[in-house]
Amino acid sequence: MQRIGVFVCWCGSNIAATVDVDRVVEAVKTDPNVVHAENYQYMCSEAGQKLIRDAITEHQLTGIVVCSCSPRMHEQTFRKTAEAAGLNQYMVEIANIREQCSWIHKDKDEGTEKAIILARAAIAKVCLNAPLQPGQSKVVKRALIIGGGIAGIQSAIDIADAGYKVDIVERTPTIGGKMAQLDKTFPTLDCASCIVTPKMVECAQHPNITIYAYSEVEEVKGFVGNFNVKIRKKARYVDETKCTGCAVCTEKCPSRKGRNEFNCGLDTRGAVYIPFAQAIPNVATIDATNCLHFKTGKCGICAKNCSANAIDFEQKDEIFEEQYGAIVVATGYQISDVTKFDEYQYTKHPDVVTSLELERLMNAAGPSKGVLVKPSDGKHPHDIVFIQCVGSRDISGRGKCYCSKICCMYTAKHAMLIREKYPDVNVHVFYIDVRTPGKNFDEFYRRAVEQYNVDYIKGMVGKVYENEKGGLTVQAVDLISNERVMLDTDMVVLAAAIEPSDGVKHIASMLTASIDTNNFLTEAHPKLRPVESPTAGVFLSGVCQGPKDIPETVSQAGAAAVKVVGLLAKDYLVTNPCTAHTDETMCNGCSSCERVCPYGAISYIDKEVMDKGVREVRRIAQVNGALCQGCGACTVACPSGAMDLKGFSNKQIMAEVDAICK
Amino acid sequence: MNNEKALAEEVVSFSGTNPRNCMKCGKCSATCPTFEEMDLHPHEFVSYLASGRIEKLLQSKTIYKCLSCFACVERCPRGVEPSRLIEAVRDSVVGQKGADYLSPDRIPERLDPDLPQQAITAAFRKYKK
Amino acid sequence: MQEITGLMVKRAKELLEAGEVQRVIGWTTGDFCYDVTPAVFTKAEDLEEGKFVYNSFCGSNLSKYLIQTLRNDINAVNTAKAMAARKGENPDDIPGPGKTLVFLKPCDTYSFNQLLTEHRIDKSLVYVIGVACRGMADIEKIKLMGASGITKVIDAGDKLEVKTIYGDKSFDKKDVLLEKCACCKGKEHKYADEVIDPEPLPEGEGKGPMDRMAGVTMLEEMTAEERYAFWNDQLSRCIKCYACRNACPACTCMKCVFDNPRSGVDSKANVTEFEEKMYHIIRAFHVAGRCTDCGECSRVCPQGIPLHLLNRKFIKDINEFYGDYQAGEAEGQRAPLVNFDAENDVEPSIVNEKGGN
Amino acid sequence: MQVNENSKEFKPLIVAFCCNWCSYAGADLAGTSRLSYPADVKIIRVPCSCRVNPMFILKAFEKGADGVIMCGCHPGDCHYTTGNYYARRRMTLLFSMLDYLGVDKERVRVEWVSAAEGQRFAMVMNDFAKKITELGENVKLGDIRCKK
Amino acid sequence: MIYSYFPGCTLKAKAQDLDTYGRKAAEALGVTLEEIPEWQCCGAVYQQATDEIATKLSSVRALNAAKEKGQPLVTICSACHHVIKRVNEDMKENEDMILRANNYLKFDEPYHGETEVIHYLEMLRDKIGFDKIKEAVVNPLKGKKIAAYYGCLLLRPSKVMQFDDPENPTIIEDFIKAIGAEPVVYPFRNECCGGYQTITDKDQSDRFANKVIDSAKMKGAEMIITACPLCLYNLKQNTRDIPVVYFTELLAEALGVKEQEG
Repeated sequence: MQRIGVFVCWCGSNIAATVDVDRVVEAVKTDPNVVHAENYQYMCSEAGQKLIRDAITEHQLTGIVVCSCSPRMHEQTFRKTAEAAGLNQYMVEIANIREQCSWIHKDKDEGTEKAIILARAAIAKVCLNAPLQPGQSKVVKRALIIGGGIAGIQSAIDIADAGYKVDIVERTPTIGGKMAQLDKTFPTLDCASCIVTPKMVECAQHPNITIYAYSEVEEVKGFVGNFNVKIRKKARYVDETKCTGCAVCTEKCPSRKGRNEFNCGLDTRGAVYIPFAQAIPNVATIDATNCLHFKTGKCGICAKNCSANAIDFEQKDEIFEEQYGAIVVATGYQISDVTKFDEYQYTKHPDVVTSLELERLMNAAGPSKGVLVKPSDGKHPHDIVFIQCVGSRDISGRGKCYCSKICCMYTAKHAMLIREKYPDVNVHVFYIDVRTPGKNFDEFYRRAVEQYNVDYIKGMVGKVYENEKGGLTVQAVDLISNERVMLDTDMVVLAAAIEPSDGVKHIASMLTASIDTNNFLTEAHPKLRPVESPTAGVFLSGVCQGPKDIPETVSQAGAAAVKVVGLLAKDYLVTNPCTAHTDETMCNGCSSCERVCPYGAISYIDKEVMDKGVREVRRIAQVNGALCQGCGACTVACPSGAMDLKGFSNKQIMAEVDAICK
Repeated sequence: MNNEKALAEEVVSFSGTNPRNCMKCGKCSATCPTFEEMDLHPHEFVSYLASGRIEKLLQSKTIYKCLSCFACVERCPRGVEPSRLIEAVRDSVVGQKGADYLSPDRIPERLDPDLPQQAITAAFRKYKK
Repeated sequence: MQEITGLMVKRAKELLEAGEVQRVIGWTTGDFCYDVTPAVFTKAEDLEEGKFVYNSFCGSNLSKYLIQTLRNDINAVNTAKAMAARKGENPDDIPGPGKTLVFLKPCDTYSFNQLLTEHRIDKSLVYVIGVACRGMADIEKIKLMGASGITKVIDAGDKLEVKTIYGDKSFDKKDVLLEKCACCKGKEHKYADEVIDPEPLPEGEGKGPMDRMAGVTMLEEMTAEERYAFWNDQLSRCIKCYACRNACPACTCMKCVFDNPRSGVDSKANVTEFEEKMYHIIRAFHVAGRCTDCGECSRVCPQGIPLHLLNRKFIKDINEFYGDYQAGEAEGQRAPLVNFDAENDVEPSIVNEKGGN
Repeated sequence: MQVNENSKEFKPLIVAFCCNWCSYAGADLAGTSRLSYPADVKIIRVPCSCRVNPMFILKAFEKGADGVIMCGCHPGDCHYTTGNYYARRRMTLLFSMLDYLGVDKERVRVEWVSAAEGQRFAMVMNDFAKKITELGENVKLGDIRCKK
Repeated sequence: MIYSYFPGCTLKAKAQDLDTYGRKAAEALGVTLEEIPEWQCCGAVYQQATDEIATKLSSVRALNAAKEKGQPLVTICSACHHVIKRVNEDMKENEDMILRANNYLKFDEPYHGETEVIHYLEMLRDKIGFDKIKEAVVNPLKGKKIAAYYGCLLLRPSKVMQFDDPENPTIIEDFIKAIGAEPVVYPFRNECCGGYQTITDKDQSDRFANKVIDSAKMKGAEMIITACPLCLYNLKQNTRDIPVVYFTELLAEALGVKEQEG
């Protein structure tokens, strides 16, 4: 006979507004096995938890049901509460009466009735719960960082400094990411390269950090503390160990048609190239699609000119495996596709550029050596128009529903830098809202307006078109004066929305980490666990989780690193005791369960079994608790029902079905 | 609820679109080819109707100036479709007043031998119920 | 038939006398000549004709019978060893169970393979003699066709000569075949240490005359209401005697869920209409992908419920959805329900799309 | 396009088995986003769609459920890599068998709902509840004698 | 290939060229256009109000006629295409409209938007293929710089029309290339010509038309082609030095069937 306590949470008015919590308590109070029931405003608060602890002691409860928010939110909290009161933590069940009841129903009667049924299902289940003891699994003391931008770099350095091995896997030929492409950073206007390249060097030189650039994660298996990852090192056709980064080959290469990704395609590069002078690793890469050798079988000029003998046309992709205890996703962002907004003529006119392209145009290491010129004719512009929110805050289907967060600030930065360097250039910014929360951010934006006379006009631009003079005309409305604005300009800069990198979906699915509708990785809790993925052992760093600027990215990277270090510092992890187990008297040894187990957790032994007074040797399935993840595939494959799952047993689930269908 | 608000809500409801999705970026007006011909502009139509005001819109000559070119519909980042709202206001005016904007006896003087039929049909459809 | 029976007895005697096998599993008759049941013979003299039979009523599948026989033998040896140890004797002096000879018809060998795959039989303890079969007769059909008071049935090639107390009758064998024989999968043994077949058929011949899916297709073409009525009518006759389960070579669980009070589905008698269905759905589902279509379930059902129509539905679906699959075709196959094809598997909604009525 | 007058009063009983990682999270997201669906839907959390034994579904019907829906991660996205592939086969065969027995095949359904698809979850549940309401009370599968 | 064909009132009167050449060219390309019997006006303007149904019924009739024949419905006039396509979309999705229209029209079998509505240009692109047209051309219009004028109705709203990228369409340019000429891309090709104001405010529509023409000329166009009778009229009214013609006329010319007896 169980002694069950039921605790109904109001969650302030979140639950109590739609569910009559008193009625729930009254209804379940007299149910069989229930010896105590009460409600409270916030069960998850310390006071609420104390209520539970006290009740456990006072009523000698053998199990508790908390009717509250989703178990994905607070199951852990209440398990700890139970543990503190001396109750096995697995004698706790949650009835989800918030997300799956009060928040989706309006009618109070209906909500209350459903809450009672959900509570009863949880009671039925908890009556069949058994105390479980978690096991242990070893932690591999090595972390994997996917993505070598500033987020990945910072996480790597912080983890490495704490004394753990870290591998960075970066898919482009160099680490550095978007930050290496930037000219200056807001709001301090310090040079981006000057702060990111030393960090890149630090990564390269750190004894605990290994950089796998031009590499991609191929496959992820395993679980927290013990991930088994396959990494593909793509063929560079250059021997990294020999290349000195002298760049002679890049100058001699006769093919000049490669799109220079680092300069956003504003100029071209050779088929053999080093993305930029400070690249890490500072080695050349051959882009086979443009290389004459790969196209025609001839050429080979790079090889002839390489004094280090590093060119290797025969190189092949290489796949290797490594074990990790934790994985940090730092895959960053990319500029969203602005070609869908061709009312701004991006695909038609070279002088319509994105902000990142402008960044390269203004960068001293960029295609124009830092001199601001029009891409069409290389001439000095006199008027520049910035258009904000291109593709952001857009629910029409063409863009992204979210605010990209960084555009207001970088546009103010661009406007200010241009006005400072070229006072003759008129700068106009068309905005919907100027959003500048952040330390010294609004002051920065105001400086652009007040000190640098940047012309901020409220109103989205309707259309940009080429005019008779070969320049561009911007058609808009000044919403403050309610007048038509027709501005002739030389350049138009689009503040394009940012979006998670291509490929992140694939990575998320390999990691079984969840992503939202915009492909941003989901955090385990939006407020309390913002740098963790709901998948144990996977952490989030930088824009892959949501738009953020450099300081925020660096903070999050550090936070993710701390979480990783916290994990790696443990020698063993407590494993989920909700694993499969077999009833020896019923097992037929038929191997069905073994075939469906994705973890290879089931093996067979010949064992002497006492059944109905007969002693006989049988082939019996055995579950390795450390490997079993508790999916339950085996339980259904088993025809005799010998295989069952702790915490989600056949009887428990059927009891829930019964309670719901009563 | 006062009459104006009730009428505004009615007009919004048969327009088939929701002006409250508007984030006030003004792109509808920015993109409108007839902006200069209008006394009240597309973004004002959206804004007025979103706040339950319609009197001024009923008097506006904008309802006869809108070309139904759907540029605002296409480019609105919020899917508001301002042209639907303008048309809905026009429908309610044309319906109420017995449509005096275009009268058939004024047609012949404007008739050009090459004018396609659709222009005449369309004009009547739009301005005279 | 007489000829082959003689060959079988001769070979069994040889093996028994040579000590190659310790026992023989075959068939014997009961009170009536058509009342044939599996039997174990341990002495050569017991194999005298009359006791050991192989006639047109040997439909039962001995592979299932084999499991329990093997278990009993092993347990007996273990018990003897334990006794010896208790008496202070050397348990290793107790001889092992030795081999068991089993006669398997071609269709029985599918079940045998399936049991090997599922580790239910230790191959090293069995000697399999495959015996030729030209189809087994259904006594119920013979009785339905007017024969009562049967005293003797004589195999005569394609005919069955039936002697009754009211006179003699003759039947075409093909008219009185068991359902499973009418749609026989073929005359080839899928597993055998040796085969006894005095008059082998040419390769590929001997398959049953009927399309085994005809019954399923006919039901599929009915409206849902008609199907519902059909099955209600059929399954309401079920007395839950479990004969179907007990005869089924795929139902070899140590403890069946229907006998297990902890499974949540056990019961002795059908209390509700739905329990009848539930039992049969679960029974068929548990053997889905493992059922070799040996037809034992229907053969043994005292109420004559066409249970094979449930199993064949699963077989047909599996073949259609996941490609042709024959359980027991070979040892070590991966059954369809413990397998998947990530790219090509159909979605469950196909059931709605298929446009059944 | 006739609306069944009786169906308005009929409140179906719907059991939804949701996998912990995708669909249950999707249900939570529907809740967080305040996307409503009928209270007739009651969710049972299972670790993975492959934990759903056909017996559970039959049991639910026996006890009087009018509809049973199983939700899991989209094929290819299973938290346990392959669970939903097995579930897919099991459910396909089970549903086909129910249809074969002449039972309303619309009473059972499988939907793949990811953790991000709160909206889809609500949509699916609304749609399913609507369908079950249209079908009315489950007579063929339910235990008639146990019904109140 | 046999398609149902909805010409519309203007093509039977002031825009006969659009129709005649379209038919000739189709024939030359092996396509049979079967005019829907007893078709009625498409409605001329698509009424956006959700409670509006009367003006949409004639389109539903045409759509149902094509459905009964089991053929896609081809249109040429931009206005007809716009109206019919949008009504068809309503008949797929708008429950209220589906119910009311079917209740009123009482077809043998209710209409649920089954008919595929395609514009003549889409037929060229998707059903025949521009490559095939290129092969069929006997009279390539070599070196001719032609500006495509799309106007509004074919492109917008793109979610419904699904005709081409509304801001950067290419279908007519591809068509121009297929008949051997050189397309001129200019900024105002998808801006409104002001057509609907022709009757009520001629000054305004003239101003708009001139913007389009100037923009095309700026980019070196020698000719403007369009699919819309109203656009054609409006542009023609405002230009003397640059020809404005229907695209079907050029197609017929390129296929060598322009002068053929219809």
